Amino acid sequence: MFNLPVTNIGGSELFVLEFGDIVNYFSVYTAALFAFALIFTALAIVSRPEKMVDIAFGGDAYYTKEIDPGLLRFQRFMAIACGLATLGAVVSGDVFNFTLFVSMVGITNIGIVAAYKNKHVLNAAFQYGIVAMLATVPLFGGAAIVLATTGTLSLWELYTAAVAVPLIAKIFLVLGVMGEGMAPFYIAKAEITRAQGAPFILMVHVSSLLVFLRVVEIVISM
Amino acid sequence: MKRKQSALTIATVSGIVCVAAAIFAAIGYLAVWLAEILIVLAFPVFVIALALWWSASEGVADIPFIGY
Amino acid sequence: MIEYLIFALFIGLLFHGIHRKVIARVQGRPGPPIWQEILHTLKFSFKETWIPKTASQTLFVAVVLVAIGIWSAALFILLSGGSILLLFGIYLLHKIVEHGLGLSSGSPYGKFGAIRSVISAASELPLFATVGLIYFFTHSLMLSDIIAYQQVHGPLLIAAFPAAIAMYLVILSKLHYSPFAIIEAKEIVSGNMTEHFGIWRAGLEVGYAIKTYVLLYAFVLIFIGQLPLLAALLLMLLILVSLSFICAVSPMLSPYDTVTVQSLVTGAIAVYIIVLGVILA
Amino acid sequence: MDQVYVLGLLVVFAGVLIGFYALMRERDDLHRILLTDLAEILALALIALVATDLAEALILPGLVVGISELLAVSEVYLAKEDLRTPPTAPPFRIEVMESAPGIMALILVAYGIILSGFTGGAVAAVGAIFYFLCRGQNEQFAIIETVSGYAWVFWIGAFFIFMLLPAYWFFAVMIAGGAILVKVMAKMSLIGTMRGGEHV
Repeated sequence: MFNLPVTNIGGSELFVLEFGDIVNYFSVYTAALFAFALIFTALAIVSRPEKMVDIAFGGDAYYTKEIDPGLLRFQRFMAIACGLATLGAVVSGDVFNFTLFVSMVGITNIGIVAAYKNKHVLNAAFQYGIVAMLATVPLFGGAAIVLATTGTLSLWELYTAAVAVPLIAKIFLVLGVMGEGMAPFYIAKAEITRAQGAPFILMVHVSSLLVFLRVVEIVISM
Repeated sequence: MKRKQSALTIATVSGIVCVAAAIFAAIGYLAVWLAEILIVLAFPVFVIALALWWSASEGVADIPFIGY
Repeated sequence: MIEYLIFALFIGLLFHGIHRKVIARVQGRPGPPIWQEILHTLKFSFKETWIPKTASQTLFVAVVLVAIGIWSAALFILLSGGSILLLFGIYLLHKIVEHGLGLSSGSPYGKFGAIRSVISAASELPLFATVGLIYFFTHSLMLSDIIAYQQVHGPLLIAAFPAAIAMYLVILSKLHYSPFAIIEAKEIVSGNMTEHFGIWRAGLEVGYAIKTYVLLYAFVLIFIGQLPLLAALLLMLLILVSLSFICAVSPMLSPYDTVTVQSLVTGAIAVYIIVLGVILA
Repeated sequence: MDQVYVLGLLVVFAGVLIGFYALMRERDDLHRILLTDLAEILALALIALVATDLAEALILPGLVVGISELLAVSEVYLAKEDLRTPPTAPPFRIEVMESAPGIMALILVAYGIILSGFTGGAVAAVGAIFYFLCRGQNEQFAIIETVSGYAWVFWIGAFFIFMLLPAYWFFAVMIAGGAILVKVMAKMSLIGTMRGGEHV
């Protein structure tokens, strides 16, 4: 019933999933992103976290760190929530839904990282949280400007050549996604990678990468 | 021995999936994109299972010479 | 289809061998035979293997499967003329594989590798700039459209020269022994691959071989156009040898210098895009 | 309208610039949290400028996301600064709080039931809060949670009646109204008790 007006960016549309007026679509591109997110969410669900080994510098001694299992459970929960938010974001056919899912990715990312009792990691998580919160300004702002200038949020409408989306809205959207997920500037996230729970920490990167890839598609197509 | 057997089974099955997908796609029985997805899924399994099969020990291992 | 995948795998491994040979000859060493990497992979696959006790077992194994899977998928995208944005996505996913390799084992060396991989994320920026610049010219990101464009307008190598440099840099930063290969530097043992030995390393070599083939082939397709297979292979070999020369004569950069260089190149391309946009608009 | 929108946009952008500049200058982490919250309001202002019914509907999710982000960051701040202190004893002792709660709560809850729906729930909740505030809330937690859960199920069930058996709409309205009354009441009576007590 729907046909994507633009097929030369992410391939043609495969099928559409409707929940009332919330419409998600799977093109070749978004379906691939969806599959990637699904794989890593499944990994976060099934795999047990690693035990981190530390070496004592200046000697041969090494020891594994003790980690509170309750924190790991919380981290797993957050990672799964993050995966679900990513799944929503990569197939959403609506700019505002997309921004909502992206900011949910931001929240869960903070949650994943915050479950670690280390001053440096918590500090990094705090700074990251501030940036993620600030990023909602351009993110929602971008969506709002799109709505105000074009009168629609549906990607089918926005992808047509007749609808011109102002450049500032596009820039805002990209800035917002960059702030929420830090992709591709993970250098700001280097400290975060110290936290334990590889399958869950991985989810932080996967989600931010995938939403970044999605916003690139949206912005180029618009 | 049992692990060697199961690794061989997995390798054979995934290998057959890869080859069959390619052949069927070439004849035209299978959509090309479906064959591609099948191969992408089966090929990594095939590589690892094959390696697991030929690196698995054959039953009783040698007792290494441990000196006098 | 599968035959092409296996062909790509062996050519990729052969390319890795040639890469080592060229580096050795430039540095005045005899070097290993060019099929060394094929033997290497086979040797690893025959070795006894286990999973470290501290590792996150599922992730430890799954990451290897993902590494092979994504690059096989990338090869098929190239063959079917799919979207280069998807190729870009797979390249970014490769980054996740690098994180996963390093973090899943719990080894401190692996973790250092993973953190360095986070830092060197700037290596994706040049690729992003490449995608942007190509879209600027062709108004399509489908590989088939890009090839068609080049048949009409001549190779993009000339029109979009900065993008070619950026992609060249991208391929360079993922090669072994490259000045940007900080994630597998020897001062952190083998970086993120430290704990992946035996079969897992063989699997990784398979994935990386396909990766090298895909990246070189993508370069040829995007910037020069569709060529007969033999000509394309020859061109890929030429590009590889030029990359090997760079690897042979340049020392490994420090992590922060890596980021600086990659960011500068991206900035230069961004300026190029803006200038073009202003002139044409 | 158009001019108003552009003018509003300019004002909001000025606000954003000021907010971000203030954040750059600020060094105290607690103040930075507050400033970010202020900056986030500007995102809502941007949506509000659209000034349609749709924009009104979009503000609510935006607000929810903003608040939950604020909560998350504040939790990180608490963990970072080690600010968790055990709750202290009730701060005040007033004689009337021993004698009045029963009858007051009864009157409020009864009135709330007569009102029914959201408002009724709120009124009844005030009664319940008053009761628990005065008498303590040691045992009731599990019961309230359970009641709230069942009320939610009834509420959802009523929606299924709307969708599947529209002929019975009046029946469904009554169920939904009663259930939302109980649910709002149960949830609101938990206000202020989350951090105290031993069963949290």
